[in-house]
Amino acid sequence: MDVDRDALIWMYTKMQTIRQFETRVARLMLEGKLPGTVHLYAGEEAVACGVCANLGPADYVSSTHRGHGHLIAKGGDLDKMMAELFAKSTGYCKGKGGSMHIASLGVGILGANGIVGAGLPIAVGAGFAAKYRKSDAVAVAFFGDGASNQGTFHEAVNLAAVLKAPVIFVCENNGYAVSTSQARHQTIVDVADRARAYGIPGAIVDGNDVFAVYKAAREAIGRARVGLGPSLVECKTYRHYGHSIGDPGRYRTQEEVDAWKLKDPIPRLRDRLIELGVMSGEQADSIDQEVAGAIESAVRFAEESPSASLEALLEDVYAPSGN
Amino acid sequence: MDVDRDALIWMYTKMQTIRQFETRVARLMLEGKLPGTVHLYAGEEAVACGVCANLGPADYVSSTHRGHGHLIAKGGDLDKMMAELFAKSTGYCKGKGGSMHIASLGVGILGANGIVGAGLPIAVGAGFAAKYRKSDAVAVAFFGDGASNQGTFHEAVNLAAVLKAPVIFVCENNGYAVSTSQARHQTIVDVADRARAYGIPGAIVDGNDVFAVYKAAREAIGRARVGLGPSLVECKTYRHYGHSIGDPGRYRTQEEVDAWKLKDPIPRLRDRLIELGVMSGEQADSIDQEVAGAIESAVRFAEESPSASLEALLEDVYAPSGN
Amino acid sequence: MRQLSYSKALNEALRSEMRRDSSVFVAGEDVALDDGAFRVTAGLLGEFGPDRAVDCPISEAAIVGLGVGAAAAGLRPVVEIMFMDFVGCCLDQIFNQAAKMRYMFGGNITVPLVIRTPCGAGFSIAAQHSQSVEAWFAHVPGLKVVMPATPYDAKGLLISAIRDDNPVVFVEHKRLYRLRGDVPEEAYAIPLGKADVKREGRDVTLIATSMMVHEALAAADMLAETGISAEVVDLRTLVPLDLDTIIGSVAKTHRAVVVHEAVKFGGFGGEVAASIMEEAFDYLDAPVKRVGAPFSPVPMAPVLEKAYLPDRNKIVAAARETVPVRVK
Amino acid sequence: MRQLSYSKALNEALRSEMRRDSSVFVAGEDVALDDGAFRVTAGLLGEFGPDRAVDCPISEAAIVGLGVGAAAAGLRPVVEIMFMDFVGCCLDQIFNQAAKMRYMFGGNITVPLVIRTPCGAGFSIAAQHSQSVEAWFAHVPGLKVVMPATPYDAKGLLISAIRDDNPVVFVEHKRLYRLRGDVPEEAYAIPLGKADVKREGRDVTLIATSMMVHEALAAADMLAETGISAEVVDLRTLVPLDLDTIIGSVAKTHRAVVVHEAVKFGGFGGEVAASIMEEAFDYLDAPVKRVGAPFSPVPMAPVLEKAYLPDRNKIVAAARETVPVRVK
Ligand SMILES: Cc1ncc(C[n+]2csc(CCOP(=O)(O)OP(=O)(O)O)c2C)c(N)n1
Ligand SMILES: Cc1ncc(C[n+]2csc(CCOP(=O)(O)OP(=O)(O)O)c2C)c(N)n1
Ligand SMILES: [Mg+2]
Ligand SMILES: [Mg+2]
Repeated sequence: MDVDRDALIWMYTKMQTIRQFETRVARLMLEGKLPGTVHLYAGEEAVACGVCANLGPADYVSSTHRGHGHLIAKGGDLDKMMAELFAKSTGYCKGKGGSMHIASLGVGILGANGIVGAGLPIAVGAGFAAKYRKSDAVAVAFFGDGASNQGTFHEAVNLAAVLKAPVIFVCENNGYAVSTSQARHQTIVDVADRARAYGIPGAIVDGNDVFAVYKAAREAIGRARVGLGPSLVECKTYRHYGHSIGDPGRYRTQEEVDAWKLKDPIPRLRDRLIELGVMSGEQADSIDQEVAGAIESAVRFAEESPSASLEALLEDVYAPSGN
Repeated sequence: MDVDRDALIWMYTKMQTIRQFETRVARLMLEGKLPGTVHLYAGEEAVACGVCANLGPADYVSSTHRGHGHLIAKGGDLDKMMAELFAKSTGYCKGKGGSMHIASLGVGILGANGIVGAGLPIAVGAGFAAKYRKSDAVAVAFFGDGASNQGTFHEAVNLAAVLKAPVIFVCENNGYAVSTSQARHQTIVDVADRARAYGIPGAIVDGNDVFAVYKAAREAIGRARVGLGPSLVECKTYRHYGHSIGDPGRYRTQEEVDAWKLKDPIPRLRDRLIELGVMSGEQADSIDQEVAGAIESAVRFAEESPSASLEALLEDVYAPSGN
Repeated sequence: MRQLSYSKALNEALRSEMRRDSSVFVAGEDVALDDGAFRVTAGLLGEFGPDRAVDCPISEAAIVGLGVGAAAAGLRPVVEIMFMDFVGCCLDQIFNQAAKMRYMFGGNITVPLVIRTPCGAGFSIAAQHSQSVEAWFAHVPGLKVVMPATPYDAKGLLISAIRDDNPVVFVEHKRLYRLRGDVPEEAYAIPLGKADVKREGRDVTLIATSMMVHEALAAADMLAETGISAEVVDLRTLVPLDLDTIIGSVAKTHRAVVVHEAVKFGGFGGEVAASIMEEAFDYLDAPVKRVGAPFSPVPMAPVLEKAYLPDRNKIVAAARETVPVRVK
Repeated sequence: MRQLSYSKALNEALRSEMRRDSSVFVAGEDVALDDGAFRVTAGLLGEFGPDRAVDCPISEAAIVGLGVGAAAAGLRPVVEIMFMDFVGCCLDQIFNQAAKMRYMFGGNITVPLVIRTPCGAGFSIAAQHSQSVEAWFAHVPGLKVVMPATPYDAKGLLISAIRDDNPVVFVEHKRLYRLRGDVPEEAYAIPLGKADVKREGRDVTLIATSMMVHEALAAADMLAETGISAEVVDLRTLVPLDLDTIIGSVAKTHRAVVVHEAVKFGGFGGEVAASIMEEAFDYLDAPVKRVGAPFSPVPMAPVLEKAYLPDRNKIVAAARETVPVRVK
C-alpha cells in the first residue's frame, strides 16, 4: 500500500504504546495502585491508530469510556494520562476526571466520555465548527457496537448528514456491550449497514488490520476534508480484557477469546512490517524497548507527582465570565 | 383486492368522519370556540384508516400530536373527543388533556402525544405486553417523517427488533416537520430505507391510497401476529392544513398544495368504490350525511356539556396506591 | 424610550451579537426559514445566511450536542429548544456534557453555549407544553440559569449570556413574548448574577422570577391599597444567585414570599426560602412563604389552568399571612 | 434475625414479587445474563427465563418506554437504569410520559412502573457515575420517589413500589449494596410515604436519606458524646413526603439539620427546610441547617471525593451550629 514508512513506524509505535500502557494499567489496577475503574483498549489498537494516522492536531476526536487508545493515538501525553489515572494533580484533569474523562483540546481530544453515545453529537458540533471556519479539519467520533443503539447515534449521524459536516463515525465493533453480545443487542451483523439510513457511505473493515483501517479511514477523512460530508466506518475487533477491571467476562467462551487473540493486531503488524522490509526484528524490539521506557517513565512521573490538590476541589466549575 | 365490502364501507365512513371532524374543528378554532391548539389530520385519512381496518379492540395504537385521525379510526368516541377539544368535563380526559393527549385504553389507544417520537417506545412496551401474555395482539406506532429523526425512533425500532415484539411502525411521511421539508431534515428519500438498519421489512406505499395502505399494513400486522416481529411501513401523504392552527404554511408552494389536493384520498376512494360497485353515489352521499350528523351531534354534546370541573384539578395525579 | 416586545428585544440581542462576533450562530428546529416558533430568531436567516441560522432535524440531543461540540471548538452557539418541556430529550448533553466538561477536564476546556428555551403555561396547550423546570438546571453545578422578566432585561441578559464563557440555560416565558417595554437601541450587557429590585417597599419582600415578577408587581399594587408596602425583587438569574440583594431586602422588611410559576414542591423556591432562613433567621418576623403551582401536571382546560397558575391573588394572600394585621 | 446485604434484600424483593405476580418482569442493560451491574437482578434469568428477565440494548429511553407501554398495557415492569447519572438519556419517558399519562388522560390509565437506579459517589468513578439527582424527580407530580437506607427498608419498600399502581423512581445507593442487616424471609411491604425514626433524641433532628442516614446515625453517636441528643429521621420516601413525622420531631427538638448526598444548592433539602419553616416556625429555636455536597461536579480523586462528600463530621458541625453550647 502507498503508506509511507514513517507512517507505518508511527502506527506500530503507537499500537505498542497503547498495548503496553493498557497492560501496565491493568497491573497497577490489580495492585490497587489506581482508584476507580478503567476500560482497557488492548486488542483494539489498530482502530485508533489506523484512523489517527490520518489526522493532524487541528482535527478533533471524541472518545468513549474505553478511551486510552484514542488519546494516545491522537497525541495525548503519557505522563499526563498516567498521572490522571493515579489521580494526581499533574494529570490531564488535575485528578478530577480520571480514566473516563481525559481531554486535551490542545491535541484535538474533546474528551473521553462516561455516557455511552454522548460523544457522537459533540463530534458533529466540532466538525460543524471546522466547516464553519472554512478549515479542512475533520472530527472523528469513536463509539462501540453497543453505542450504535443509542438515540444519540441516530440523531448525530442524521444531523451530520444534513449539515454535510466533516465527521467520521468510527464504530469499534468488539462484539459486546458489556455482557450483551451484538447478536443480542441488534439484529444486524454489520453496523455499517446503518449508513444507508442517512445516505452516507458505510465501510466494513477488519479492525485488527491497521492497514485496512488506515485505508478506509483515509478515504472517509478525505471525503470529509473536501466537503463531501460524513461517513461511517465499522471496524470489527475484540477486546482482550473484560469490559472493565473486575469483569470476569463469563459471557464469552474461552475459544472465542483464544481465536481472537490469534488475530492480535500487533504481532500481525510487526510480522507484516518485517516482511515488507519496513523494519527489522531488531528495530521492532528497540521500539518496544523505547515504549517500555516511556511507559515506565510515565508511571514514575505519576507516582512522584503530588496528589490531587484539595484547593482544586471547587475550581474549574465555571470559566471566568467571558469576553 | 380481496377486501370485504364491509371493510371498504368502514374505511370510507371513517375517512369521511375524520375529514368532517377536522374541517369542523378548524372552523371551531377560527371561531374561537376551542382553547389551545390543534394539529389537523385532513389529507392523511387513508393512513389511519387503512392501518386500523386491520386492527381489533385488543390491539394497541400509540399516536402523535396529529392524533384525531388515529383515534377515530381506532374506535374513539366522537362525542368524548369533541368534548375534550372543548375542554369539557365529559371529554376523554375531563378537559385536562386536550387535543394532544387523548387516550382511551378501552379501545387500545395509548394516547396522542405532545412529544415528537415519544410514542414509539411506548408502543414497543404495549407490543411486548401482548407477546408476554401470549395473545396475538399487536401495537401500531404512528409517527411522522420528522419524528423519524428522533433518537427514540432508532431505539424503539431496534429494541422491538431485538425482542421480536409485534409492533408496526407506521411513518406518515407528509414531507414536512413543521416548516422543515424532508429534504432539509434528512438526506434520504424513503424513511422505509431505515428498516434495514434493524433487519426488519420496510414498505413504501402511497399513503393517499387506502387500498395500498390497507394491504401493506395487513402484511406487516399479519407477520407481527404470528411472531415474526416488527415492520416499518412508510406512507407518503400530505397535510391539507398548516402544521397547527395559525400556521400559514409559507414554506410550501401553492402548486405543491394544489397538486396534492388532486390526490386527496377521499374522493379517490369514493370514485373507486363506486367504480367497483361497492357503493353507489347515493349511498356515499348518505354516508356523508350520516357522518355530518354524527359530527354535529358531537359538537352539540360538547357544547352542552359542563365545563371542566375545578374539582378535577388535583385529581388523577396518582392512582389509588395499588394492589 | 423606544418600546419593543420581549421577543423583539431577544431578537435584537441575537442580531447585535451575531453582527459583533462572527463565531455566534443560532441552531434549532424551525429557527431559520420559519423564524422560530415564537419568532425570536426572525430574520436571522436573511441577514446571516444558512450557515449561521441553522434549521435542524427534530433531534434535541443532537442539537444541544452540536452546540456543545461547536462551543468546545471555539464557536459561541445559541441553540433553541422549542419548548422547555422537551429538555427531557436532551438533558444528558446539558447536564453531563456541557455542564461538567470544564470541571471533569480540569479546566482545560471552555463551553460558551447558550440554550434558549421558553417555559410557562397560559395557552391551554397542556402538560407537555407548559412546564417550568428551571429548578433542575439550578441544581446542576456548571450551568448558569437566567430568567428575564422584561424586554429590557431580556436583551441585556441574553447579550451577557452569549458573551459568557459558560453554558447558560436561558429561560424565556411564552406569555412574555408579546410584552412591550423600554429597550435601548444600543447593545448593553446586564451582568448575570444580579437580582433587580423592581419595586421598593418596607413591609414584605416578594421574590419572583420571569412571568411572576409581573404578578408580584400587581400584587404589590393590591397590597399597597391595604396599606402594606411590598418590595419586589426580580431574581433574573437563579445561578449565580444574588443572595446579597435578597438578604438585604429581607433584613429591611423582615418578611418574604418567594414566587415562581413552577410546581411549588421541590421547586427553586425551597432553595431561596431555606437560604433566607439560614442567612437571615434573626431578621425574620414570619416564616418565608412560597407561592408556586400545585402538585399536578398542567391542565389544558382554561378554567383549570387559570386555577392552577400562581397569580397576584395568591401572592397577596401569602403576603398577608406574613404581615400582622394593621390597626389603622 | 437473618442478615442479608442490601443488594440481596432487593433481589429477594424482586424474586418474591415475580413469584407472586406473573405480570412482574425486569428489564434493563445487563440485568439478565450478567446478573445486573450491582447484582441486584442476580439469578432472575435462571428462575424466570428470558421473557421475564430481559436484557436490552443500550437505549435508556426505549427501556423506560418499554416499561411505560407495558405498564399501560397492564404488566408491572421493573426497569433498571444502570447508573442514576444516565437518566438524562430517558428523562422524557419518565417525566412527560410515565408521570403525566394518568393526569393528562383524565384518570383513564394506570402506570404501575418501577424505575430502579443507583445513585451516589464513593468509588472514584467521577462526575458522570456518581450523582444523586433525586430532587429532579421529587419536583415531578405523578412520580413517587423512594430512597431506602437499609436492607430491611430496601426489601419492604421495593415490594411496595412494585405493588403500587404509580410510576415509582426507586433510588438505591452504590455504597449501600454491601451493607448487611436484618431482613425477614417472608415478603413484607413498607408503606410509601412513611418516614422512619431511626434513632430517638431530644435536642436536634437530623433528617436524612439513603447513605446519609448512616452518616447521621454516626453523627448522632458523636453528638451524644458531647451531650447532645440527636433524633435521626430517615425520610425513606421523598414523594409522598411524610411531613407529619418531620414536624412532630422538630416540635420536640426545636432544631433540625437536613442531610443529603446530593448537591446542597437546589437540592431536596431546600424543600424540607422550607416546609419545616412554614409548618413549625414557632417551634424553631435555630434556623434549619442543610448539609449536602458543594456546588461542583463529583471529582474522581479519592482525596477530593472524600472532601466533597457530606459525612458525619459535617453533620456534627451543622448540628452544633443549631444547638446552644451547654454548660455542664
Ligand atoms: C448512557 C449509558 N448507558 C449505559 C452505560 C453503561 N455502560 C458503559 S460501557 C457500556 C457498554 C458499551 O458497549 P460498546 O458501545 O459496544 O463499547 P465497548 O465497551 O464494547 O467498547 C455500558 C452499557 C453508560 N456508561 N452510559
Ligand atoms: C420532542 C419534540 N420536539 C419538537 C416538538 C415540536 N413539534 C411538534 S410537531 C413537530 C413536527 C413533527 O413533524 P412530523 O413528525 O413529520 O409530524 P407532522 O407534524 O408532519 O405530522 C415539531 C417539531 C415536539 N412537540 N416535541
Ligand atoms: Mg462493544
Ligand atoms: Mg411530517
